[in-house]
Amino acid sequence: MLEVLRINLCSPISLAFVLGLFARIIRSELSLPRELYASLSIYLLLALGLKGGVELSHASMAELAWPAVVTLLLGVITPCTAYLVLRRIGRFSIADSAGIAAHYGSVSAVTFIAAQQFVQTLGFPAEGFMPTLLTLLESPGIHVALGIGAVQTARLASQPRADGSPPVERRPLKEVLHEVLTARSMILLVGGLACGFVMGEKGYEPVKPFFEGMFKGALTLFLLEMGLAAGARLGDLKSTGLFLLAFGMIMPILHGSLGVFLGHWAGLSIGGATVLGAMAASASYIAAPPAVRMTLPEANPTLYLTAALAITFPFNIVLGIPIYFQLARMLAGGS
Amino acid sequence: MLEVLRINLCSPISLAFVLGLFARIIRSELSLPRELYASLSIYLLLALGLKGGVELSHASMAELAWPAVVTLLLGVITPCTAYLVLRRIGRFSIADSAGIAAHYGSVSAVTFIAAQQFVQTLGFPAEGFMPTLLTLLESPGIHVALGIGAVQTARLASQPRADGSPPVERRPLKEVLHEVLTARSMILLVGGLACGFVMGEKGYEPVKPFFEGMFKGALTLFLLEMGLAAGARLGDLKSTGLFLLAFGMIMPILHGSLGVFLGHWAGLSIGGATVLGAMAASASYIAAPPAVRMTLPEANPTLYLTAALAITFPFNIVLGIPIYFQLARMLAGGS
Amino acid sequence: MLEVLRINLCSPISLAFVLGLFARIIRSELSLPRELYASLSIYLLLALGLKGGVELSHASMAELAWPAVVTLLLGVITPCTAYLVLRRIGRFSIADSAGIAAHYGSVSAVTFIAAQQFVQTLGFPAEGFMPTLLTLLESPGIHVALGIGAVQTARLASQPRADGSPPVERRPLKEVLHEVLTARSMILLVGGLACGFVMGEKGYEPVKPFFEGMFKGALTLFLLEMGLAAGARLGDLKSTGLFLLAFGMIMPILHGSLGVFLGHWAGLSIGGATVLGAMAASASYIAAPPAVRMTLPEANPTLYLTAALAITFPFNIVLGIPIYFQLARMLAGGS
Amino acid sequence: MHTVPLTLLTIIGEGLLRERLITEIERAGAKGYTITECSGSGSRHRRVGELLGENMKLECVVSPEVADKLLGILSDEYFPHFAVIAYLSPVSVIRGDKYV
Amino acid sequence: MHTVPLTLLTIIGEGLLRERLITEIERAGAKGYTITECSGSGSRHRRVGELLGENMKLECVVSPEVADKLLGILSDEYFPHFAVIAYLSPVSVIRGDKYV
Amino acid sequence: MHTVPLTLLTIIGEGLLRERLITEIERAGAKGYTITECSGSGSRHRRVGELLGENMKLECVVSPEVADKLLGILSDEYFPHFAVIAYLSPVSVIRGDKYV
Ligand SMILES: Nc1ncnc2c1ncn2[C@@H]1O[C@H](COP(=O)(O)O)[C@@H](O)[C@H]1O
Ligand SMILES: Nc1ncnc2c1ncn2[C@@H]1O[C@H](COP(=O)(O)O)[C@@H](O)[C@H]1O
Ligand SMILES: Nc1ncnc2c1ncn2[C@@H]1O[C@H](COP(=O)(O)O)[C@@H](O)[C@H]1O
Ligand code: NA
Ligand code: NA
Ligand code: NA
Repeated sequence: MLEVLRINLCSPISLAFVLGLFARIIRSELSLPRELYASLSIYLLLALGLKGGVELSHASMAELAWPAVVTLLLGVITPCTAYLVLRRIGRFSIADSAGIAAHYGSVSAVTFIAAQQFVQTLGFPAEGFMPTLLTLLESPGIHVALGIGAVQTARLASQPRADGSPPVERRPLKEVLHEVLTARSMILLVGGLACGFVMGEKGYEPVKPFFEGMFKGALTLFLLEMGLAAGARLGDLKSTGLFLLAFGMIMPILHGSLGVFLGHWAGLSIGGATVLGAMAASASYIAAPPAVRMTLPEANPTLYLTAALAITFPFNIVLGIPIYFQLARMLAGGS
Repeated sequence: MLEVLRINLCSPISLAFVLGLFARIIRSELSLPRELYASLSIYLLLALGLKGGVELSHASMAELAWPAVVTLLLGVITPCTAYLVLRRIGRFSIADSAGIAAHYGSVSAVTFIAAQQFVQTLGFPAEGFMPTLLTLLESPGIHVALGIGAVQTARLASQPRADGSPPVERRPLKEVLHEVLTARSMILLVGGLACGFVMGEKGYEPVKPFFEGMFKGALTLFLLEMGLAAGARLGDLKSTGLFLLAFGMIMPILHGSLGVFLGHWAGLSIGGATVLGAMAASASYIAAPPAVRMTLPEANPTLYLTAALAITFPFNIVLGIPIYFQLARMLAGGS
Repeated sequence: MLEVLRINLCSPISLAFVLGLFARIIRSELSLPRELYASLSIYLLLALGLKGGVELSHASMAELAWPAVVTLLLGVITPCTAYLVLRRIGRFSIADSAGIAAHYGSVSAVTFIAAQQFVQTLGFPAEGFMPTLLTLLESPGIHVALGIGAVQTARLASQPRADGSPPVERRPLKEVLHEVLTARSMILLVGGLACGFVMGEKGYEPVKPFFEGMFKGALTLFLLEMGLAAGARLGDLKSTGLFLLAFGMIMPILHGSLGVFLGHWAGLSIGGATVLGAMAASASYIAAPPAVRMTLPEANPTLYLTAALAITFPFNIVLGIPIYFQLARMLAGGS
Repeated sequence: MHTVPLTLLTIIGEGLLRERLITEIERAGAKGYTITECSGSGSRHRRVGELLGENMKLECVVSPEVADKLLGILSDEYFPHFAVIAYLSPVSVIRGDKYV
Repeated sequence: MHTVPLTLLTIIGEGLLRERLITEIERAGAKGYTITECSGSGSRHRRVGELLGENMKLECVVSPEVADKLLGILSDEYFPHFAVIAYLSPVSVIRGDKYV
Repeated sequence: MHTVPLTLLTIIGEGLLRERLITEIERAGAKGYTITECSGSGSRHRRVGELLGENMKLECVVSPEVADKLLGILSDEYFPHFAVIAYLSPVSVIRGDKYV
């Protein structure tokens, strides 16, 4: 375990994240241009999709079936457990509980990628169809949690305005669904999958140096920015309290273990189960925040952003992924 | 032919374009940062120029002479045919006819690159000096068309202002010429050609992984943006009418065939004739629009942008290039 | 020497710089997006640091000791010589002299990289720990010069405001020190060094295609932008006068020779001594300008920016580096 | 030149509200608008963070009535939950009918 | 502080007009200007599209006379063909001689 | 809507001054501010060049007293050495207590 941890800590990905954190802590003016951040994320998602699509063209539907089922299951369970823990134990408001739960029900693409790179480095590559599972897990959790929030507050009915004109309604879930399904990350991932599937190994060849050769380097640069963003939120940890800190580290372990178990049970390899665990454990900070902000404006953004970005994300990158890997290896009867 | 079409449709380039189109049609919020678009276009043009320059250093002037002559000829003929068709058959106003003709007289660098990649994939690489022809074809067509527009409207004389101060004159053609010749795309292409020529194979070596290895991947990303841009104009197709739709697909076939014939006659290989055809068939959407907007402000931008970007560009990428290739192969006595 | 010069002039780096200059001279609208510039500089500095760090993990502290000492020495000497020459011979004001001297006391990372690439191309690679020296030379010169300026003007005491509230004080040197030490370039370089050191050859492997394979190409693009920036300042040469023009070319030769001598004396290889010379000869245009602007607002930015960017930078790239190389070769007993 | 007095309504707030605010102002009768990206700080700091876009400034030239109506809507539905401010300033335009 | 009343002229329109509008305002007597990138929508949609840069906002502090002259020029030569709007607002500056 | 008259202070100048100007306005009593990137040209051209960021526009809605105090500070400490201009314009806000 220690050796695995050391390897993980000395990877360019972890180091770049730590460098970003460190730069914010010493209050350096370093920042990546917003457009570089956006460009890198477009590149990473598209590359992920393409590669996944090419590999998907080798996979049989039978292999994919059970993993897909357990993934969807995770998308329903994890927002509920998160909501219950936050509301009952943490005593957060309905809106805040639902808002945070939406983040933990969804998935962080960068955590996914980091897990994939991690198991590959150790010689346990995950199944080629994992990006397909990623797309399956992205949106259900958000909707389950927002649904809980909406039902609980039962404030969906909105009064007409003073001047008689109808109000711009509280965002109907349908609209939110459209938004999440057509979101940048979805289009790039699912679109990339489809394109990769159609072009196949042969068509992929000429663009491979760009989409595969550069991948890890680009990811390193991206993690630097993630470190900067997480570092900027460190200060908020004080105001968000100890409970959220604990929640942001214990919840991932629970969700991650569940993911590894279900993945193992569904027939995934050690690498695959690890990655599924990391997905379940991760909290979205790209897709979930705007959906929550628009649908549950009463939820406090500081809470969910700090939890997802400054606690759970680094926890998974540094400690979580090696833990899920050990678990997957134990289940598979390894050391 | 069908096989050629299939290969073309399953290339990363076409698929990325279709993905972009699709994203706009389902109203996804996906968009590439403007700066990424600009950066990619700078990269592609410079890479194109450098590579062309390196290869030009192997070419003899004799080989280049006739192709250059027919290219300039195309630059004079195509804006005239386009203008006549638009004005006489399409009954467009003088300004609109000249404006659109300027676009079809010039050339689309991305169509050029796509054609080059296409013939290379099929094993019929075009001549190394093709980028030189690209630079020759870029500007004459714009000036011929704007000249026609200026002469026809004969409004070049401008009245003094009410307060007696001289008006900021209608842009003199000279100024437009300076602008087109010093435009970003010109500098990068011609400058790249010159640099590549001077540095030669040896100097090019260390930067080859960047400028050549990444080329097709970067092009794929670029085509995604082109798809998004074209998709945003699809809605305008209704207002621009059926004539323009037909014009945007038939004109390229005519100009493209002419280009292939002249190219073949001038001694170009199958690949070279195909690429020259694609150049003649293509319509500019980078260099021409600002020149037309400033010199012929009465021309309606919706017309020329929709024709160039939403009709002719995808037509060439998907159908046109394979057609020109078949034609070139037939002329050369192939299947 | 002529051959060395020819090789240097025909390198992609020099040619891209000249292309940028040329584009500005013919008043082309070409410009790189500000974000591309920023992204490239982040990439280059981080890549430089990482590579240096990986190589540093092979170096012994003993090797590093003397070169580090002479580097720090250069950081103290060069701003003083520059100040004296400017104030005594050039008759510049105290603020202007100190401001310009701060630039010549610091170092230009791009000149450093260009020198490194140059000696490598010629088969005389510099020591792996050179980036460490770069970080050592970056800030002392700025502080020495600003210190001279502060002491000389002795205006550090500031009067209270009319309304009694304390004034926002003249920036204390401590604050400037923090700023320079936590500046983007410092964090990326030093942070990259540390990360590279920790990850070692093994961890570096997967990101090497990105950080090393793309390096020279990215540098070429960057030099294009530097050419554009320098070109934009050419017009200012008239107003800054002949003295500054001479200063911007003679000072580098003096500082460069000193750097080569000290480097040779400290045991550096031909390549290493050349690079150290280029560092001493170069003038900062990234770290120094904001520090000077905020601490010595009376100094005229046109003077120091034009000298550093439009005179010394191109001088070093085109002529200086080959000169320092010849000198280093002579000292080492070569031809 | 003959100018007409109108009102410039400036709304500054979280970039996320972009589409929603455009819908609001168009429904209220604005004939056009201009949007600029910006950043800033105010008395509340509830917003969706740095990875997700900063503030935007939405400006529209409208009649005083439309401006007043919009201020009401903003005050009722946006100020309580979102990071938004708004203010009016007097402007003079030519061809005032373009804006009302 | 002693302030001087002047006029702020704001011109919003297609980014392509940048150079031309700068020439216009300088010829009319403006001593400086500030340009911001923006996007927007109005009553006409004639412009050179998304690949080519969006709107820009040009602001200049000028004397009322210069502002009036510029409104006239814009109204005669730009409004007919280009996507442009312009408006004036009252501002107070210190050291007013910098602007006239 | 019931609105309160306040003052909008606009400061345009070298981007480098960002942090310093924010400190100034907060110390003078401004409760918020908005910053936009911009470019421009004026009567002096002393600035740190194109590689280092352009101008910024800092806007804050404040009471007339705070605006006046800030104009004084700008005039004494910034105008002599830096490329900066500033002007005031009248605005109306709702819930005026947010700004004072
Ligand atoms: N007094 C002010 N002057 C100018 N802009 C302000 C002011 N207060 C708030 N803002 C802007 O409005 C946004 C939202 O304000 P708030 O809701 O107070 O956080 C801030 O991020 C600023 O961009
Ligand atoms: N009422 C308005 N308020 C603010 N900006 C406007 C308004 N109308 C038009 N604009 C801006 O002016 C540009 C050109 O307007 P138009 O010529 O009407 O298309 C638009 O793209 C907007 O940025
Ligand atoms: N008359 C003006 N109108 C609008 N902006 C101005 C004006 N004069 C100067 N500026 C802006 O203020 C900055 C600094 O002005 P200056 O100190 O005169 O160079 C310029 O870069 C412009 O952005
Ligand atoms: Na999750
Ligand atoms: Na053409
Ligand atoms: Na130096």
